[in-house]
Amino acid sequence: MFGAFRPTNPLSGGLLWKIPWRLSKFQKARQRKRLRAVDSLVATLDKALTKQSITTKAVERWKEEMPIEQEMVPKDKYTIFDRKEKKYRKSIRKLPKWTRVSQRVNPPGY
Amino acid sequence: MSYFRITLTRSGIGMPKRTQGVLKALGLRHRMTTVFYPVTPEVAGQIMRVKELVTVQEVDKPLTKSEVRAERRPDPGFYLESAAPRG
Amino acid sequence: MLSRTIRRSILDSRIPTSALPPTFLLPNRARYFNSTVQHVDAPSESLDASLLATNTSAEAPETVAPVRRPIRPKVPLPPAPISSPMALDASVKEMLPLLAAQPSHYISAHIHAKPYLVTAGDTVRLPFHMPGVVPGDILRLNRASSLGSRDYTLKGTPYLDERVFECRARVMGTEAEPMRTKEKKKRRNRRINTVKSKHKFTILKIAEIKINSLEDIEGSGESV
Amino acid sequence: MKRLRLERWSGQLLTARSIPARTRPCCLRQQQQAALPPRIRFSSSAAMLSDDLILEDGEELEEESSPSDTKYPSPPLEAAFNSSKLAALHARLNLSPKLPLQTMARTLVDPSADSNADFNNAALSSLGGSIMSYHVSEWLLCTYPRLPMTVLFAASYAYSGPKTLQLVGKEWGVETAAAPGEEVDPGHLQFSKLKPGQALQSQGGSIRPDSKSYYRRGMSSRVVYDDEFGDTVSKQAEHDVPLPTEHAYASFVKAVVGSVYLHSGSAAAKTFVKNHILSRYLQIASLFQFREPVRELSRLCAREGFEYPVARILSETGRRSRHPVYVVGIFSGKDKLGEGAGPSLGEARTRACVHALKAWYLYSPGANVRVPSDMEVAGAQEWEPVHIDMGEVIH
Amino acid sequence: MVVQGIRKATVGQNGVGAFILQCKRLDFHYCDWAGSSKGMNSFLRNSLTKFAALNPQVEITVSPRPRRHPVIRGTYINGREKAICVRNLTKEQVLQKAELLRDANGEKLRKVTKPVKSINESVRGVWSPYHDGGIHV
Repeated sequence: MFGAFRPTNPLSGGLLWKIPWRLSKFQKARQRKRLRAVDSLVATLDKALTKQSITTKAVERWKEEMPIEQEMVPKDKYTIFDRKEKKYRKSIRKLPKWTRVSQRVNPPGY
Repeated sequence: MSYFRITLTRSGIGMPKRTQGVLKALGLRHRMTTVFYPVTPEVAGQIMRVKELVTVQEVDKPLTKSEVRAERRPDPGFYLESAAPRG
Repeated sequence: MLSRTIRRSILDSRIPTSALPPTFLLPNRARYFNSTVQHVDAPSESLDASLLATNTSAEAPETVAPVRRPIRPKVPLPPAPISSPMALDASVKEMLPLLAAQPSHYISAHIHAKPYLVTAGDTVRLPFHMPGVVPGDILRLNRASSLGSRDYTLKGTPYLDERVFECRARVMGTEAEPMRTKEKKKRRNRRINTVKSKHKFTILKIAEIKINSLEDIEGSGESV
Repeated sequence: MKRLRLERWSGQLLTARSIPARTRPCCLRQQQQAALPPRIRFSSSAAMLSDDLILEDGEELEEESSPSDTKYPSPPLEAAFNSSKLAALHARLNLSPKLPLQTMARTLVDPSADSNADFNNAALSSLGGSIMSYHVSEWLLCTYPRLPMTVLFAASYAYSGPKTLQLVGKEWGVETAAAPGEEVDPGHLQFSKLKPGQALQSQGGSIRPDSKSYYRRGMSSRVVYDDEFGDTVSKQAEHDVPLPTEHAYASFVKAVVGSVYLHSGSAAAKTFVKNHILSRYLQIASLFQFREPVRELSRLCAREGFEYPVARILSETGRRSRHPVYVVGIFSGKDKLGEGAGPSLGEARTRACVHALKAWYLYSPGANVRVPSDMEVAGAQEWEPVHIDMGEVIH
Repeated sequence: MVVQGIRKATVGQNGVGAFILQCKRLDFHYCDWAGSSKGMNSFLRNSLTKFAALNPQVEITVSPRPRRHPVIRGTYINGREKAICVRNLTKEQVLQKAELLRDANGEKLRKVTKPVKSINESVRGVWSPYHDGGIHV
């Protein structure tokens, strides 16, 4: 009805705080932004270290195992594996401190 | 000899004690503090531990605290054109 | 008393004549009254040392005073005129005269990176007390992010070139806020600590917003 | 023309004439010589004159008159030196040191306080008044060339009329003295105040040749015969008639402008008027009062050769409700002259016409347009003629 | 009947053209006996002349007020007065209070929420429902 002005889902003001099961488009955008920030940080670290021709296990391991944001499937960006869910996936907001913790890989096939 | 310019952009409150320990070791006490460390594997590992909380740049020389503050101080935006006789 | 005179002499001796403020900054009307009002001492003393930019990196004073970092003047002094020629692109060249011809203008001047949307004749109460200014001083606001009139707006990235416009503000004085008291009390503790605060704020009056004509801008670009 | 030092000039005049010839019946006064200290001169001259002083009401002046007995209407010139109010006023207006404090004191003495022309501000205020009205009207004519004559009079009244000059005087921090007298601090504005209930005396006939009451004072005749506000100029203003406060303040402010001109030259007077009078805030558009805007607009379009203006409804809402709103535009051929909104069609059209007429009358080449007096500055650029308008519409 | 002009007065904008300091008079009251007036007395003896010379536009009067605390009273152009009791203050603090009174503008202190105060009309014009369509419901 309001055309372009679709309101985001507000936490209703009363005692019942309804939390939607999926992220809003703004939260998704910020999540992508954070993922890209971590990627660029790892890239600068790696560039600096290779300049000194030294390596670090942590950086190397991250580069092998973890995909960068562009390679990730949206499912992996916004949801994580949960054995108790119907489709074995739940929203990433259920992960404590999800904005300050990296969680990129999920069991394959789910 | 290049340096890492590490700035804490997200606070470590509520993070695990080990992560907060790394921040303490790096000297990043509160948000927007900037520290300079030479490029060594140890520092790189520490940064990888707190990679979600900090931003890193590679600079060639470290700046002192006052130089960092002078860098961040905005231009006042005015200057005294004509002064009245003053006390 | 003694320490103060020594410090005073150090300050005086270290001010090389070249660092004295340019003549136009000295009060232009030194008033010597022949009437009963006391004789006004020479203007150069009235600008005390703290106002001048004394970067003492060059020559260390004889008495080994720790070379402190240069004293930043309380009020910013006029910057050196920009020598790089003014690069005006076509749209600005075409629309700036139209903007200047319109009757009223506004400017979003940035003081300490805070924007103040003002027109000529407005009163601005800054949220801080500006040190080192006396009522009657004229300040030039040279950082503005946007300058516009009814139909046109000139936007700067992030700031406009200061040669395009001239914005002068007059320091009117300092005003205070009514006394605010904050009562601090913890539960189950009868002691109440009241904190009083009464901040002072500087008041400016925007005297003039002038948009330079194209010739002035180009002229000032090359000739400098 | 070397400007004579004012006090020396006035001093010489006084010594030449022992007693001022103009003595008025009701109170006989003598002017003491300004330069010499009154104390010494006073006693000898009083003795010499006391025998032939016969006051109107027959009271003989035999006993030796004590120094404080003879009353001067205005404070002596030395008082100007030790009056801190006057020095403060002088510094507050940022006047140049060339302007002596005696002139400052003189500008504060109104003719109604001291009728002696050497000690009141009549001369200075008439000089300053003409300078101020010149600069104001010049700026108004160049900034708004198409302003109708009546609105031009109203605008110059708004900028340099007595009401505004009273505000200016008050903003300078000048207070009025309760009554004129010798002991008054020279920093106060001295004039004889109207007693409550005292009728404003009519200032005698006007100097207009056709000053019969039934003649119509047309607009063009006002330009010739009346003052810069379009009011009639009174024939011979009585000096010491008590007058309203705003006239006293007005003549004081004009006198200051005159004294600035006298001592610092015309450029200083121009910047003084520009800083104190022309820097004030006035919405010129609020000075208009139209009687029949529709007819006036049509006559204007006819004169200018535009197509006949036609009113068209642009949008409307609530035609059947209690608060209809019609937005009417006035079109002359293709382009829209003005627009107005109103509760009825007629009123909307009238507002649109008013809007169109104001847009026409308030044409302005820009705020900082060059005025003729800019040419007095040495090395001024070539003068480009300013837009002169034919004048307002006559209908 | 041609257009008529309405007679009005203009509104002063102190500071746009000429600047008039709002404080026009400072009265310094002191007491020779009271100990609280020691700072004020030393101020009057030492630094008042310099203060007066630097602010010629302020009329300064000094008068004794025996058996009272010393006070500085400022009179302003808008007719209001501000008084500050300078009891037991040193001469530098008294000078600060005098400068505070000199810089003030005599208005009543009030909480100000927005930094910019203007009497000019809006430069880009105010939205009106009657023009360019208003709300499309």
